[in-house]
Amino acid sequence: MTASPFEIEIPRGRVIEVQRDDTRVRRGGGLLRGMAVVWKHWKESFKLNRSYSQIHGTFTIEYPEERPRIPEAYRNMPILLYDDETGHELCTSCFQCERICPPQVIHMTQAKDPATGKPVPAVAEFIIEYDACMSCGFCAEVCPFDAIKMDHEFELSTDDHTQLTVHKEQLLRPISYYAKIAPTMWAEVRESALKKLQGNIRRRPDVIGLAPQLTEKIAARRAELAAQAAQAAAAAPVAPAAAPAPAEGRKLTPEEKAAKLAAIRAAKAAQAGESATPAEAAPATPSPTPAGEAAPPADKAAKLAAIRAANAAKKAAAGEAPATPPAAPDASAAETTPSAAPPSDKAARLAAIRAANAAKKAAAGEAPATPPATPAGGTAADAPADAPPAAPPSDKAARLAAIRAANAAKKQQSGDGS
Amino acid sequence: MPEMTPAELRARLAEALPAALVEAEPLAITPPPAHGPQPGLFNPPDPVVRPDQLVAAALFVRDTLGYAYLSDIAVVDYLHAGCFELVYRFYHPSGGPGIVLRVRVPRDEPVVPSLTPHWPAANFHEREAFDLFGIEFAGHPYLRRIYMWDEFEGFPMRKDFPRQGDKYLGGESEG
Amino acid sequence: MLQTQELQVNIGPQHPSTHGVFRMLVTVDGETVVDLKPVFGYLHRNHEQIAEANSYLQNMPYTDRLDYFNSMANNHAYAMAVERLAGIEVPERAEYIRVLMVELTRILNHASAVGFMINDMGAWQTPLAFGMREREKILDLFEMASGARLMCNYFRFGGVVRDLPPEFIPNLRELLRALPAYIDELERLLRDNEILLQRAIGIGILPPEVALSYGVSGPVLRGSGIPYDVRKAEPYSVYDRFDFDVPVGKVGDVYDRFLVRIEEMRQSKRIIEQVLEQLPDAKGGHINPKARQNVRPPVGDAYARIESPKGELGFYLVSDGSTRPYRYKVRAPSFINLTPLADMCRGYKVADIVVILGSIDIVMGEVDR
Amino acid sequence: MYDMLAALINGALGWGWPEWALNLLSYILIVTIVLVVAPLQMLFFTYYERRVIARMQDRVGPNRVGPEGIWQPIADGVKMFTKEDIVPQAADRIVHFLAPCVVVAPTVLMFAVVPWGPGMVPVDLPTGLLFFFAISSISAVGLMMAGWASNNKFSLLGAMRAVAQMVSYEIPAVLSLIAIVMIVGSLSINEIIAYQTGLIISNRDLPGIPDLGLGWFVFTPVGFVAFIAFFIAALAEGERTPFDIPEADSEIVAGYMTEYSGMKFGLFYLAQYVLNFLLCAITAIIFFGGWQGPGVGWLYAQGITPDNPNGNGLFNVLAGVLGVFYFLLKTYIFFFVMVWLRGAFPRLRIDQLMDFGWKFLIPLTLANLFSAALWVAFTRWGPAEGMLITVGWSPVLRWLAAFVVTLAINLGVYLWLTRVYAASQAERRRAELEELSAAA
Repeated sequence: MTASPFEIEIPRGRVIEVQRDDTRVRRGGGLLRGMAVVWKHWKESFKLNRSYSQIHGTFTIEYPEERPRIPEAYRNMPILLYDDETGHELCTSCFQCERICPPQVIHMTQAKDPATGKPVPAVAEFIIEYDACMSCGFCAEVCPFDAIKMDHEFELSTDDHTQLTVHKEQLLRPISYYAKIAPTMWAEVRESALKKLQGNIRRRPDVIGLAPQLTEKIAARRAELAAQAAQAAAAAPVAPAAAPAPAEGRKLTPEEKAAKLAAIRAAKAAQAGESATPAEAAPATPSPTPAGEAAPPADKAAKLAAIRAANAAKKAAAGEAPATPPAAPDASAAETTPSAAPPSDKAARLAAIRAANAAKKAAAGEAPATPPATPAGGTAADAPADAPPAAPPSDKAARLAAIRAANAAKKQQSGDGS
Repeated sequence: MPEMTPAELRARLAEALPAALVEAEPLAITPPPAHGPQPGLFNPPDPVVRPDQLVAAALFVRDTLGYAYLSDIAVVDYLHAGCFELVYRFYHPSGGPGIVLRVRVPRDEPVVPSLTPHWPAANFHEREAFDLFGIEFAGHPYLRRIYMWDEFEGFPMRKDFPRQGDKYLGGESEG
Repeated sequence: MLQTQELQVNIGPQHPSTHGVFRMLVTVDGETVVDLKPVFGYLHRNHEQIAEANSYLQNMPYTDRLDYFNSMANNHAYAMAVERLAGIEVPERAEYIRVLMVELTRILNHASAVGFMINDMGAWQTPLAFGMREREKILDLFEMASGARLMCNYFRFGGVVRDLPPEFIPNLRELLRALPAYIDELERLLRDNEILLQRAIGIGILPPEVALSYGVSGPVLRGSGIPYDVRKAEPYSVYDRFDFDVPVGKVGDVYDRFLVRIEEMRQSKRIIEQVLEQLPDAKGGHINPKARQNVRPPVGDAYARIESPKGELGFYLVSDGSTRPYRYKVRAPSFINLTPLADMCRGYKVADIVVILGSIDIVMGEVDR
Repeated sequence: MYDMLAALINGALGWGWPEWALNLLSYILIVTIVLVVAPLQMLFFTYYERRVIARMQDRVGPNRVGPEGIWQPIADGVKMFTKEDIVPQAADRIVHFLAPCVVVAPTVLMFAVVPWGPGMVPVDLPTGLLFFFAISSISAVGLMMAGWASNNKFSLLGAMRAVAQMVSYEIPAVLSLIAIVMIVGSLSINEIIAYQTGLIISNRDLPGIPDLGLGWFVFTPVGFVAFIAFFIAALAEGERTPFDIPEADSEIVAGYMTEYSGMKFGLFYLAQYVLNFLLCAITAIIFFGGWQGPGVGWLYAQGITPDNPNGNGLFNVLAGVLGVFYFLLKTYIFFFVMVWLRGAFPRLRIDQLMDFGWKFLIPLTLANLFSAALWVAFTRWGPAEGMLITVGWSPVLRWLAAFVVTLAINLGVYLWLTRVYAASQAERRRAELEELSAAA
């Protein structure tokens, strides 16, 4: 055979020629050696072989009875997560996964707040075409809210093709399920996911954004809470444990105890219906369930709003850490976006302007059924606590509140200017 | 490990085959956007050879420079610039980075001399180019479609090929 | 003289041993092959057109489906091409993890390629079953790391999607203990097997200069005696830090290619051991944090090639500054390795065609794109 | 078998049966036994093969249908019955229908001469062996009919190859058996089995050997070479790997069976496995003493035998059971070897197969004939037949001389032949390359 026409020197290695030795006369030795190998395999195959270092022994897995071990990173089809404490879905329909999905199989529509028609950080309709999805895992990677994760369930065969266009109801899984199948991956993202969830929950009115299967349960729970609160209001102030969360019998963390207290007090205040004294309306509980009052009449909500505004301004002045924002109970009518983080200077100026024209409007005596829309809660940016124009309570009190809000904002602005 | 930069290659080609090289002006790949930043022009350093001198240049590369391994013929359809660019990539059997020859042919009559008689390797590359881009290779022994069935009309990879379905895919109603 | 009439025989597209939907129109004179015309296109889905409609990151899962035996190798080539285009550099540990994964696919690919070829010769799946067992172990490792056995989608621009899970390295060390035993056993079973020698020696001969002019690459080229390996000829990634040999055949027949593939499995094992020694610790980071995944490279073009188990796999990308590649071309080794098939089969028996095709080791996903 | 059955029937029912009724009844009994045993063996063999080959490949094999997959063959059978039986339109309907019958009938017919136990042979033909091989070549005609009737280019090509293979491997098979027949001196299978008594060395050669039923032919050099040659030829005859050219040919997918489906395909399948069983059985009979084994001869001597009419019947039954056990054990071991080969070897090309058959096996068996003749000359011939060298030698010395001479000859021929054969193969390959490069 002609010598290799190119003299090639290989860095860090040699060119080795495979020994063919095909000139040696073979007399059946190779055949017997091959049979010896197969015999050894036959003899050994009566033992099971599950280890990687063994090359003999039966390695088949009797599938239905004996399941292969699924590693944690395994990804099959995407699923949506909802928090089983609060029943809220993590997904805020930010459309990132729909944009990145290579075969474009994810289709979703953003939820609208029924009353105001404004988009809400929750998803109304979420469809994944499981038959075209190739489980590439991009949606799970790009989701900023860790709302969509890859499942480990692979027995998805069905004879009805329409089942493969999976709607939100079948996609939702509790966080506990995902924490069970992918513990370390969930542990990494747990804090940020839940924090973002809390942020989003506050922006979701009433039952929007609840996991559908939980909606009736939570609505029933709330009705029950309202009934209890109303019935117990006349009794001792400390209402029975109106545990905000549907999870009964859970040891209450201090934060929740305060929340329960506030809920009771707010219920009592609303129920008593006294004039809008700047009573200390404790900040609503962080949990989303409104403080027990049924749909309040317009003026009561307005009074509440005024109280809250004053308090928010006070809070802003105190520069309290944003960890537990004073989320006003999402009274169905007034939509307020209380300030969470200390307003940056720009936000403070905005607050001052708004307070001024709120006072103007209040002076004009116009009964704004719906206060001017505050900046849509869509972006998670925290709008400064604007003083919602009070309904026409005595205009003096409203002007008072507005002015106080304005100078509080200015003090705040000078405070953190340094 | 022989090493040859595009400039060096351009120089060797210039003095060996003066007529072969073409002074190629940089290409604007996509029409300039209405507003926003203007994307730069595409100006590859590799020598651009005139189509009819391609075979001579290729043989020069193989025999004198020793780059006998034709690895790839890529065709790029510059719709806006109105030309096809064929990128021939050669490697030296004893290693080292490869060298690139480029040929630009106008889009309306894309005829390039075929390398298959000298390099059987070019056979499938050129048939694929013909099938997907419609480039005629003069002198190719068996120039027919390689992927599509022979009666298929149109060249799928051209930029002006209708993406939303054509007469086979239920696009327009006729055909 | 006895006048014989030539017969047109169709082998494929549905055929037990054409490794996918591939048809060969063979004109046969009695027993010997007179002419052979390969027919492709049964699996053509215009992969390159899809790629031009996707963004750079969205193409990554599609490259898994090119050569569905070595999805990690395809990812590696594509990731390198985009990194070269957009100027993203890759941290040390990511480079080592990439080399580790590609070498594992090489072992997996050669184990099943040898199995399929012997299976075409008629050995009733026994060598294939042994090869598949090793392949299953490697696929389990891929599943631990990337999340999927076959469609790994594990590489990102600037590194890999996730670092190696804690149980990966121990399992890999255990597998490395089984590999030499498997390779030696495969050699004992097949190397001197008289029947295999008769079916393989002197069949499908490809002389070196013909191989070079046909532009074949990988084990087919090295089987013909030319020691050209992209990992040695143009070292990319961190291959210049490992020493391994390049096995080369003498005659260039089916037997040589078979022996070259078995030897390459040993070399890959050597590389993996060296990777495990030099693997930087997790602090080095498995991905370049600054690399944004929705890449918008500047105008220009880039070509990156790797030594995939089937040969030289190259990606040519032209960017027009947008997030979508303007032109995306794949230089598929299986597609080009089929060029000399007609010459290799001419004059041999019909039963040899399938063996020669098995020795070239093609995958239709890559051939038809 | 006939006389035993006749005595049994007479004894059981006690009336004076007329001769013809006895005859008819016993033969009906024999035929039903054979017709039940053949398919049963086939069903067991398909299951046995799939389990063994699975074990060789580190898997488990069918274990779902019934405990450990025992009913799997039944399931296959039912599938074969229920599958639609398609007959190609252009096929010659009658021949297409008859072909499976012509293939299956002779295969089952071969059971007639196979002795299962001492005295238990359906028909004790004096020329049993000749009958066995004559009948087996009829099925080749059936293959040809199947190939031709399917009117399909591939099945015709496949049929021709299958017939060529079976015919060309009949010769080494028969030649290797002639060597044994020369030593035994008779074509009757019972006679061959009876010859193989004694321990390692048959007591027919050396009278002094205690009769333990282990004097098999395979321990003699002549017998050993004949066994290897016959087993390889049997592989080709039964289309087993490495000679399963027609069954899984690369370009003729299923050879002559291409156009068959449903129960006709099932019949070909049945014929193939029954033929394999019979070939393993005949190998066991001729080279490993069939039902011979320690204890069978002694038990049979006590029972009712032609030369000891008033023996106790129970011993007959015992001897029969032990004989059948030994016989089936040996046959299953041989089928295990067949499956073992199937798991370990690739397939030979059709021309290599022919080459191997004609240029290696036949010369080997011819040389074996020569050494068989020498064996007989040394052990049995006296001065009358012209053997003057061994005059006055004791039988042990004569046996030893025979053993040494035949061993030398066989070993020498084997080594020489492999070298010549390898040289001829290399020469052939070189010529092919030359003609190839000339053509290119």
